[in-house]
Amino acid sequence: MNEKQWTPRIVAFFCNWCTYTAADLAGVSRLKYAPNMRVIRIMCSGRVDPQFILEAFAKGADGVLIGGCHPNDCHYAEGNYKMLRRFQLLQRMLKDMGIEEDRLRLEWISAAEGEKVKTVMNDMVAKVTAMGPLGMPGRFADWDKEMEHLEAAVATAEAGQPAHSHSQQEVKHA
Amino acid sequence: MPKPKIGFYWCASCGGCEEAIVDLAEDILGVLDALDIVFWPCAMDFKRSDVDAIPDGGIVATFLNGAIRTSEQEEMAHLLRRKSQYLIAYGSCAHTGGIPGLANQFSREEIMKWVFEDGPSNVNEAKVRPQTQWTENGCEVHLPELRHVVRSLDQVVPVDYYLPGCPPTPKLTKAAVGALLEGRLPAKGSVLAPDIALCDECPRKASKPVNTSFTEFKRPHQKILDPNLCFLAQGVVCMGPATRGGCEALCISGHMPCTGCFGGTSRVRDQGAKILSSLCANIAPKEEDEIDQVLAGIPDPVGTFYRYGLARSLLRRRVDLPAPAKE
Amino acid sequence: MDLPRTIKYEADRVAGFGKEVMSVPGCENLQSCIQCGTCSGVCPLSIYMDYSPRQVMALTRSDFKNEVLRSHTIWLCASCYACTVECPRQIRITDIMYELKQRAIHDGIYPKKFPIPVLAKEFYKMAHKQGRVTDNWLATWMFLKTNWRAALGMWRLGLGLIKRGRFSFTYDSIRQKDQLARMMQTVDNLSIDALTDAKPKRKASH
Amino acid sequence: MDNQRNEPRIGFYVCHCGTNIAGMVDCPAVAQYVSRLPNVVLSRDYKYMCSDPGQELIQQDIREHRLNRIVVASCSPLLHEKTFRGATEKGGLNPFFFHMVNIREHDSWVHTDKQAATEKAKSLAHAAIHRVRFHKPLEVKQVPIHPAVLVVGGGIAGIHAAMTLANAGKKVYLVEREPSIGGHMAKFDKTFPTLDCAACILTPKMSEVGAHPNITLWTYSEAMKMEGYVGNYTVTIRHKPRYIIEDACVGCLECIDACVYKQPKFFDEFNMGLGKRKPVYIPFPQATPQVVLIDPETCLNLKTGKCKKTCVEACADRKAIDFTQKETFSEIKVGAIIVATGFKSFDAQRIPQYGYGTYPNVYTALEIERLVNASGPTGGEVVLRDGKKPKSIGIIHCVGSRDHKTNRWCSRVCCMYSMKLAHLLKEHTEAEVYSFYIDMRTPGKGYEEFYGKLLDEGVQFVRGRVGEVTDWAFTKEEEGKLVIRVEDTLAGYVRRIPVDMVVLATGLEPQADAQEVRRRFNMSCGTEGFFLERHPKLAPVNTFTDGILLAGCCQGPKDIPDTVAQAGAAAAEALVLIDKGHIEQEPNTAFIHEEDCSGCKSCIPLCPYSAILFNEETRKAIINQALCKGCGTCVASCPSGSIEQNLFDDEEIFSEIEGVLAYE
Amino acid sequence: MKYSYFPGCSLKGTGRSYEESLLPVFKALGVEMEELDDWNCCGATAYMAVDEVKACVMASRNLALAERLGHAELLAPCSACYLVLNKTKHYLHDSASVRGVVGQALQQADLSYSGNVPVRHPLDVLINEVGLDEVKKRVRHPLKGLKVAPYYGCQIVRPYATFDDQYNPTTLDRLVEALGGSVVRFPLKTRCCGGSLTGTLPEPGLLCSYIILKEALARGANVIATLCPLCQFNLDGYHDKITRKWDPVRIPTVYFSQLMGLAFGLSEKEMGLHRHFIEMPALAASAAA
Repeated sequence: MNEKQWTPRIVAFFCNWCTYTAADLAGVSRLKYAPNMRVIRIMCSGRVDPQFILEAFAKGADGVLIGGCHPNDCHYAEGNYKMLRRFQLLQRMLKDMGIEEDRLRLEWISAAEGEKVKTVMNDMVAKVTAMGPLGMPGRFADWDKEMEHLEAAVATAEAGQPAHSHSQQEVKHA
Repeated sequence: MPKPKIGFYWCASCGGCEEAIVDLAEDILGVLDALDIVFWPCAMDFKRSDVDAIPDGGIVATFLNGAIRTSEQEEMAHLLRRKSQYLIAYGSCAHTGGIPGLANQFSREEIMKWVFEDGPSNVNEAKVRPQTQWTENGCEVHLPELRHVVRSLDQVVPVDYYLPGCPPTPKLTKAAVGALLEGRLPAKGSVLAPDIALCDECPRKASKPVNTSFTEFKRPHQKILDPNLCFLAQGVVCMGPATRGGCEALCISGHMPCTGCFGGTSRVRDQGAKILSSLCANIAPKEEDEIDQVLAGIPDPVGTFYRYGLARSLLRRRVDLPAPAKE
Repeated sequence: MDLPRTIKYEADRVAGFGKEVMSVPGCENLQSCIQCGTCSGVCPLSIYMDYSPRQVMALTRSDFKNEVLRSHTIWLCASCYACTVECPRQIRITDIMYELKQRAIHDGIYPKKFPIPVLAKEFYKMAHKQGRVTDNWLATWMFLKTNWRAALGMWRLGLGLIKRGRFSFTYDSIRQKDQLARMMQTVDNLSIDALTDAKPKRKASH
Repeated sequence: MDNQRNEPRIGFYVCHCGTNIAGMVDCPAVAQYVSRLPNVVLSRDYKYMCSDPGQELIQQDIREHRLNRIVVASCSPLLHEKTFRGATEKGGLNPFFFHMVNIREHDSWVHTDKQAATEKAKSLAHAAIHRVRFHKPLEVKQVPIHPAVLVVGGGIAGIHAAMTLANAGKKVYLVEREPSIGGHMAKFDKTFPTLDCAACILTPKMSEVGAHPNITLWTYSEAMKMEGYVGNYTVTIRHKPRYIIEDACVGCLECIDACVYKQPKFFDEFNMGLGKRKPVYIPFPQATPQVVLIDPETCLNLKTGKCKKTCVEACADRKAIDFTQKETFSEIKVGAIIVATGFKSFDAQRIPQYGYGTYPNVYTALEIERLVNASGPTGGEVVLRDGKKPKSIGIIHCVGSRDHKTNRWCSRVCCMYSMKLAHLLKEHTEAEVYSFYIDMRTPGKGYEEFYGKLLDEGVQFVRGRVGEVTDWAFTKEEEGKLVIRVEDTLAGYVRRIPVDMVVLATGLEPQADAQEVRRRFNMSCGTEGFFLERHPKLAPVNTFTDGILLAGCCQGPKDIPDTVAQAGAAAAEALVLIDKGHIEQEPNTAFIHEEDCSGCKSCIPLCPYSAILFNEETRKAIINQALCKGCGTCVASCPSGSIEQNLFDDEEIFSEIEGVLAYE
Repeated sequence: MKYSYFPGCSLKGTGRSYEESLLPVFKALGVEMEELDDWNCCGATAYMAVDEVKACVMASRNLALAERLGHAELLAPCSACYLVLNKTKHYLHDSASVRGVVGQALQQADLSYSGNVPVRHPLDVLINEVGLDEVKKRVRHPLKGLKVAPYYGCQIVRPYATFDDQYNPTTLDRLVEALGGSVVRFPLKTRCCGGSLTGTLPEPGLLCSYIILKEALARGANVIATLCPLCQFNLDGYHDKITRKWDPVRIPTVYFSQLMGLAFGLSEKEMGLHRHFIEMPALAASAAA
């Protein structure tokens, strides 16, 4: 994508039974909303592993949205509560790590609430747009620039030597 | 046939890992029988020039402990990488950043300011800070530069094996050396410890109820704890379920909950996220306020869940800290 | 005998008028009007209107700007909000009437001697200048501007008011007239851009 | 098939869906983009992937290009995932090597910027390409089905569904919460457009249900709790006490005559309060079962314990009356459930400007149904509450329909039933009848013809939604009348029309407890509160929970022909399920690698189906595959990452995350 | 209880008997009302027809003055003022750009408005804060035998009905009953009186008033109670014209506050009743009884 104008990338995890269906309904109803959301379908919001959220941020998401069934309406009884509890601590932890609260959002959207999908998507895109890019891959790269000098020196020293080519998988996150 | 050469080196660490090697006790003699230690600055009088003199790949294995925090450590990591056939990240700091990695919650400036100016034990009215370079009596003196970001060893150079732990136990160290000598090494990149969580070998395993259903979390000093009951059953955060075993549950036996120094299993990308997920899912209440009340018992989730693993976690560092160039 | 033609040609429409009105906040719902006539059915004044409120909605939506702005309907609206409250499509009809009134005054399309827009303008002027409105004087000015004979017809009421101490002989006004003037000046000075999502067009016109 | 275990060879297809997708997404550009991604062997765009040639294309490509992974970017997987899995299987691959990308409902239909929409389609496709590499071959599980069916609700929908199933030889439980089956239809006088007598067509069906050997009919009962899963539901039924032993009552009604209350004096629910009943009563003459019941709220004996119990005397040896009855519960096992709980008539008091509840001569349509009914409280004579015959009547359409302040939807039957009532009222009273409508909706067989007939009969149709009904008079002739103020939008005048009687054509809305019932049967409700069908066109009687089917107005307003048709369809769907003998379960279950599990037990309490057990011997957790429903909560919560989930494994989701964030 | 008080232009002009009765009655009930210093025209109906944004600015100046005065809530007895102030609050809440313009204009006057001053009608406060029990306690001369047609007019219940039902409001009914009067069922209680039309286009305006007066008489009322200065003026000031056009419809229209004052034992003069065109002959007798 050319860097003409930054728009946020938001990863959404929608449960199969309520929110994903609601997003389908929004489509069938031809509601229009911002194109920044990328929905990943899971069976239940209880499946959302906090690792997914961190991974999404680390891989370049500017926001993460989780959509589940309303309390007491979970297709699997209580998966949404499990997510709610994780969400509450995770949001606090992310704040301690310098990630604004609004970048992680949990919404209960029932299969009937196509309109709410639209509202939430638009609202979240507006909020994240206002916050600007999180740009983790870029930050990782910036942090690691302090090693460039030495790496260059090592590369020169090793020129022609096959022993170890120091391509550093871990370092190059981007 | 000359004995295979091995080296030991320390970077940003407390020295505990060096102790751990000494803790091999008389077994170290066996090591010395089989191996030739060519570099161990902590214990013997080796100089860098000694290492420079060794041909590339001339050392069979280097056990490097400590996180990478300074330019010197970074340089040594590169040097030892080049000189060694196997580079082994020894201990939590080299493995996942360890305790020094917690500094990734602060910028270098904040750390400098605290350490040299604001810390309560400081007397430094002139606010002098260490310089990387100055001239004294006509001599130019250099000090390594403190990097902005704390890194695990594999974030700087490729690592062949990891020995986890703060510090690794003698048993694991011995086993690793043994494997090395006998050429029974697993796939590169492996962690040389069991790939199963600590609960498996925990002496209190049987006392864990099926349903913990947390209604509160307490820190160990806030409660008189039953020495035979699973910590989680007592509402105390124990990283055991999310932490690789192999430590023989030493802390548990010492009546302290696991703090996670062995890191997560190979199936986990972020140990902290995983334990958070497991603990939170098992909280009893359903109302947001009540959930928050329970969670208030974990006042510092980063410090609790990433005590040893922050540098190597998915987020690595507090993200709103400035990049080195901008600081 | 001259028979007026009632056919409408496309040229009679002012393209974009309906869209413009419907883009004003509060007027958007007009798009979803189903022409059920509830507004006319509840309007206490619809019996005097040349176009019923429902027709005004239809005309507006179809860009018949001149017909709408010339209609008596918008000026007969007494702002009782019955239509707004009853509309099954939640169209804020009263607010649309206000919007149309403003456009009529702005474009100068209304019956010149029709007293209601004159009252509105006089009211506006007086409130603007004095900060307050003295109703009996307002009425007096209005009658003089539109139909001085009607003013004569009102003498009895005026006299009654005077007798009962309800007639103010002086203009009431606020102390800080300059402050109010400054505020209004600020509004006038603000660029049109500042109002895009609210009042897309005009600055004040008088 | 070694083909499947080798390096992934991915085939990618992007569907135009006519212009549905191609109108907003540059499909060739997406195909072009994907063709450059790793492991992609073939990337195509095609007009209609779900068509036969589209599916054929996939099969052919699998064979010709040795593809072992298939990705289709088209509509929602909830719509066509099964279709494409089928095509993949026919091509010789395990169907679970397929993955679907939703670029219609989630993309082309909801965006307006073609470039952004295309961008989004690319990244979603990218994610699928990443993910499908990790797919594994999976087996579909088969579970046996319990062959009985529960039908909830005994209106015309429930009756028809139950009869259809019972006639097919299936065991049916029909549960109705009122004392008799029959529902709303039993209250109607005639049905439109044929003007058939409602009782004449319904009553025989009701008795058939009552007598059918395959049907267990439980009236005055409610399905309270449902557990289990498709094919194996366990339902708890609550039976309210009627204070009558059903088997002993012969329906002679002698107890009613014998009641200490000589005259009926209590609100008669069946007649909308226009008639009266005694504490011991039968709801209406044709009630099924023909069993009386006693209302504890009004029965002297049940209220005070002091009564001569003349009813017991009258019942004599039959001994059917039992004042000690308590509510009881039964538990049944069924394979499928048909929910046919019907609708509620809109409460006209919610529109106060029409004066229902204020002016006695304002009636609801349902009241008029009883009033014109020969077996109704007045014996079919249409009189006002003061006994006078109305000379003019106004029927107001869309009361509680097409109104954003109450119910937004069109109730679909009001135009027709209003015309039916107009006809009947005119027939009974010869009054002038006005009908006030917004739009006349007569889309049905013989319906428009019926409208024509009413026009010929001289009913005054006024196009306009009534503003208000009031009793203040402006002219002499308005005095003492109800005045309807309306704009006659066709004539272009506001009119005031004085009438003697006003009839409000109230709309249809969800039952008051629809939300509760929805939870009970694990269904969803649409925005308006009716139960949500799985797909409005392709699965109109299915819900999102397999084995739970819908019939009648609980799914949305419909007339009797449509209700019966839908009930038949629901019965057919139930038959399809049951007759197959087993169901196939999505293999998205979770499982634990024994060697990885540390036995920390964190996962065990999280499973809503108690599918995770702790093996005391190995001291590790195991998941019972038969019980697992695949929510994945345990997977997300396993602190050592030792639980995997088929179709939604960590690696698959991680790669999807990476894919959606990949910039071109 | 202390409130800010926004009288509006009418209560200082043709509607001054409203203020004359309202102030002493509320004082008797222990409700203090502090008039906004240098308040301006609310920006009402006619003004809105010319420029809605400026109308908002006018109204906002008053809201800002109220916020500065510091009492929690603002009382607006005139229905038009009540509506416009509330409408402005809605606009400010809904539209960021209107908020922006108003904010800049207020800045010119060193004023600011945060949106936190509720605008309430005295009747609302009377029923929901003071309570009818308090009112009843102060009744010295119950309005026995007085048949009152409660007339709310339009703008108090529409479109921002907050304290009463918009179709069938009952607060005024309950107040009249608390004062000892009897209420006639009045289906026109929220119908428009003709508003400002009466002064400009007499025919439609007068017809509106006529219908209300006629129906009140038909329902057996001997007085109409109202709560809006414009309604009072329309229903009181045009009897001669209405009589000339249709039939005689002589019935007095008074403010609820005046009825309260009379019931509390204050004199007709104190209540400003002498300012009305149609006097209440029956009232004195019934009140004395």
